[in-house]
Amino acid sequence: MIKSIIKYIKEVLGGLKSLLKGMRVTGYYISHPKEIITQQYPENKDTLKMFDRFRGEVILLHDENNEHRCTGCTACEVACPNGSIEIISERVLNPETGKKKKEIDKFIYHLSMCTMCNLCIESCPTDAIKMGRNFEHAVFDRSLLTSVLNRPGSKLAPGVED
Amino acid sequence: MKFDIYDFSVLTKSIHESLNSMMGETAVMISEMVIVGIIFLTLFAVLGLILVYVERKICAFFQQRLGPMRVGFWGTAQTLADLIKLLLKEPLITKNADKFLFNLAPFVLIIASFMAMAAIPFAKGLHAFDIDIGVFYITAISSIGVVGVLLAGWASNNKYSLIGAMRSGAQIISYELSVGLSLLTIIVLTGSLQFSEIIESQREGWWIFRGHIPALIAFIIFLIASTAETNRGPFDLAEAESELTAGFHTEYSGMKFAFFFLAEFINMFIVAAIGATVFLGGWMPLHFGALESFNAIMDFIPPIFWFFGKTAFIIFLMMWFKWTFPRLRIDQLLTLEWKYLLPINLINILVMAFFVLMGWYF
Amino acid sequence: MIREELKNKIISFGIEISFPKEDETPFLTLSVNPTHLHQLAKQLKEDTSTSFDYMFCQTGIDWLENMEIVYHLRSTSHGHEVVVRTQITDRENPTVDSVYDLWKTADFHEREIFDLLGVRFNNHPDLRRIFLDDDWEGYPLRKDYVDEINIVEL
Amino acid sequence: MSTEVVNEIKEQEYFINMGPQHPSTHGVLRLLLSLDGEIIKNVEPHLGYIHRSIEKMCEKDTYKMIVHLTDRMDYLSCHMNNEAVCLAVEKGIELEVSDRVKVIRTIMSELTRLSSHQLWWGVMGMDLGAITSFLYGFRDREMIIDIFEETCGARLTMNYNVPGGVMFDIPNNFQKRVKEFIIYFKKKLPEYDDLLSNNVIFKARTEGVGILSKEDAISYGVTGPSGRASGFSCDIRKQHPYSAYDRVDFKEILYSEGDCFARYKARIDEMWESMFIIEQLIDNIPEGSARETTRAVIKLPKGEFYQKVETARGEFGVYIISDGKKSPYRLKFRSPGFSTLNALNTMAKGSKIADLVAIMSTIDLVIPDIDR
Repeated sequence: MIKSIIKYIKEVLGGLKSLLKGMRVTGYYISHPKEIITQQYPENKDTLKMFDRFRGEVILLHDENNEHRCTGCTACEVACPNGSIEIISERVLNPETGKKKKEIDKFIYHLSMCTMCNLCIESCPTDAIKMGRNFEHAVFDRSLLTSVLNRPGSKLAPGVED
Repeated sequence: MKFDIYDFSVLTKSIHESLNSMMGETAVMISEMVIVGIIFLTLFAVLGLILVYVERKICAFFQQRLGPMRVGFWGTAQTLADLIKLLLKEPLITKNADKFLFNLAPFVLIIASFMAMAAIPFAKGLHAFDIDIGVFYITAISSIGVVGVLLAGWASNNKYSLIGAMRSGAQIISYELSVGLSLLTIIVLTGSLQFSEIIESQREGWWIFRGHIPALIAFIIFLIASTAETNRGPFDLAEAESELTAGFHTEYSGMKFAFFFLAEFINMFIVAAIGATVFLGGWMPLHFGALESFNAIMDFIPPIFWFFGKTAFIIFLMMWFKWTFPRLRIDQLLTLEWKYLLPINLINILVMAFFVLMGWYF
Repeated sequence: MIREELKNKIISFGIEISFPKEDETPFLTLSVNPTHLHQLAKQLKEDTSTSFDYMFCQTGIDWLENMEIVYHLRSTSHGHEVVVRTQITDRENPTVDSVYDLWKTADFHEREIFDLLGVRFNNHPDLRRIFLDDDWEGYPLRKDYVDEINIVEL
Repeated sequence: MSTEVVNEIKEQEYFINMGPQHPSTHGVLRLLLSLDGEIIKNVEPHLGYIHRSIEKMCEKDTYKMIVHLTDRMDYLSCHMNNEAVCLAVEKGIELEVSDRVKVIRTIMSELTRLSSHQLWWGVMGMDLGAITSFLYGFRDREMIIDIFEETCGARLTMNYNVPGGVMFDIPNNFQKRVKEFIIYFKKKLPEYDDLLSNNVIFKARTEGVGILSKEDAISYGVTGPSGRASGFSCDIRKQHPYSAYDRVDFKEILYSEGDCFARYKARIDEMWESMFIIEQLIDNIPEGSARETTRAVIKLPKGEFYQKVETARGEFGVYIISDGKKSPYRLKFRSPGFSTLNALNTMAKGSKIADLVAIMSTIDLVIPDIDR
């Protein structure tokens, strides 16, 4: 009888103690406002730095002369698991050599289908594309997610195909 | 006594007299009722707005977040914005719901908490309804609220709502006992059920300090039981978000949902106010026997601040519970009441009665 | 138990089995006629020296000329593993005995194979489609399944 | 009311659809509960709300493409899923990866396991009503996710493994950051115990609830921490050591109770073990190439390749049946959640709705893993 009463009291006190322990943890955090981890997103945009390897979108690199390195070999198109890259190429007459040469007309990229798996960048033999760090892709119209990556009037950089 | 400088009865008496000089007895009564009603409605709305904001902020700080920050300075207008959103929302009623009861339920709940509010003494003389069985009145009125919950659960024609409502019924009926008995422990000391007298009896010191360990135990039991009675976590089985999606108010939207929400917070305020009144001396300032100058400084703080301060403290404790503990299961909830709180409470009353008989309190 | 011993032990059950692709696979692989499958499975599970009490994978394969069910078994007490294969020649309406009574995990796995490959399991307690709608036509994992709308040929 | 009517009412089953939209089914799982009051008589899971037929898609994809699909199955242990496919493919083309890759893979796997368990811990608390634990779990997980982001550029669907190695070599401050995390998390993990494990309410909610016997665990194929809590020794890292698990020292966590609390403790203990494994490896990552060159389109020889790994949820198996082409003839994923869900009815029968929530969160289901 006495034993069971002692056990009962121990149970109650032990339970209360465990509850107080839990309250100590939360109590610590409310009394230490410095521990707050929330970041106010649009306000901290200036200090927000994405990591170099962050995979946000596929971009086609252009240099200052508006030249890119894409030869239109469609290796990325083949490597893409979701069909998010479409390359439309055309044969252009090269005035110097007089031969017809393949050149990209449109490098179409469907962001809505892309899973950022990095396989296209891996497959590119000329390092023409890379992953961009932009992550704010929200738009109001789905068609805006499809974009042509090569800038108008851009050309293949010389020396890439050699 | 010095702290009578903030006696509100002077003000209320003068208003009463000036009204009397203007009109007849019935007209005075009606106009006074209207004034009190308007004051309480305003208090109701303001308290609701503040408490919701405070709850969200405190919850956020417990969780290392910032909480609402966008609307107004530090998100102060957030609840107002929410209110506007709720007002503009379409009130939906489920098919085959009992429309009359469905619409009635939130009002039952809110009227119950409104009536309970009347008996709370905010400061000396600032007391709408100083009934001589105040404690009894409050425990009786606050159990009407469960009718609203049951109605809501039944009328919604939703199985989750029904389970939630039934849980709530079982819960509130059980925990009424503990709330009543823990208050009774202090009534043994005061010898009166009237709130003004309970407060007067604490002029020398609050019961939680003067009543030895039994008073402390009673206070802890009161905290637990009142948290359960207001359906707040860790006893929020009636709405149990992760089990019953939202429990009895799953099907409510718009302003009717807001009523449930408001009633929850007002109920929390009411039980905290009762706890503050009975255990922590209501609007009585903090006094230490020998420290005259300290007591004098304390007296200059208006009693209304003391009252709201103590209430806020208890509300904070209840929020602390909610944001720390996991939820109980329904059978454990009833086990806690019938196997732990009730026996401890009964023994506690006996001990307290013994103390009073021997005169072993300060 | 080493592989050879296990092999001899299983042969001693006296059930007609063969050992295809002997050296290619990491697991000991045995092939059995679907009619004897349940008998063999029962022996494999209940014999104390084999006691394959844990089936960790059950796969259905459409080989176009037949359907194959592959059982990956493991003994938790001995730590050895075995692969049991069974070929069902009737590809259009394949049926095989359920092993639910031996390994309860077969409940979902068999429902999945029924759902996606259309293999019927006798004595399965609740053989319904598990992923697809009840009124879905065809069995998507069969090689001749065509769905011009949803399957995009790259 | 006449007794007949009363009896008829008593015999009627009370059905509740828990899900597909329900806060505690963690995704789009639908459970059809038949109840007697609050007591569960039967649970019937209805699957397929997010079935994407990944196995069918794999039959069209090259092996390199398949890796990124496994991210989308059990997204909380994506690295281990990737690893399973890569190991199976490497087995097929008989490619031995360098020690450096093995160690990196092991560290990343354990970090993934930690992050998965942290998320599970948070969600577990939330399911039982302690919402604060959710935020604490995510807070700690964020540190690991940041390490992932710096290492492989993605936070959740990492796709870090490729057949032949890892996609990038580890960044320079990888070791430093992981060590910082270990020091940080060793301080935080006892907090988890204070907040939930030792809490009297939590214990009452989980102890003796949802018991799964060892026999049932084996028969149903309940693996991972859930299976080990029932005493079923099923750690693939011990049985078939892959990557660098054969050179590290760690304990296989085994409990015999098989209830929710044992499953909970198994995961908490596993977090300690994971940290212990990382500590052993982080300081001696061997030099070597982080990636062996493979052909642009990998072709597996004709044959069958089975590889199992231990993910955060249990045994994950990849069964590749190749006919010598660039994509598999048939590919089967043995996902741990699928078998675990099968045992739900056995665990939940006779308990209350609130218990079902506790069971659901302790078996730690990820629905895309089940539906595939």
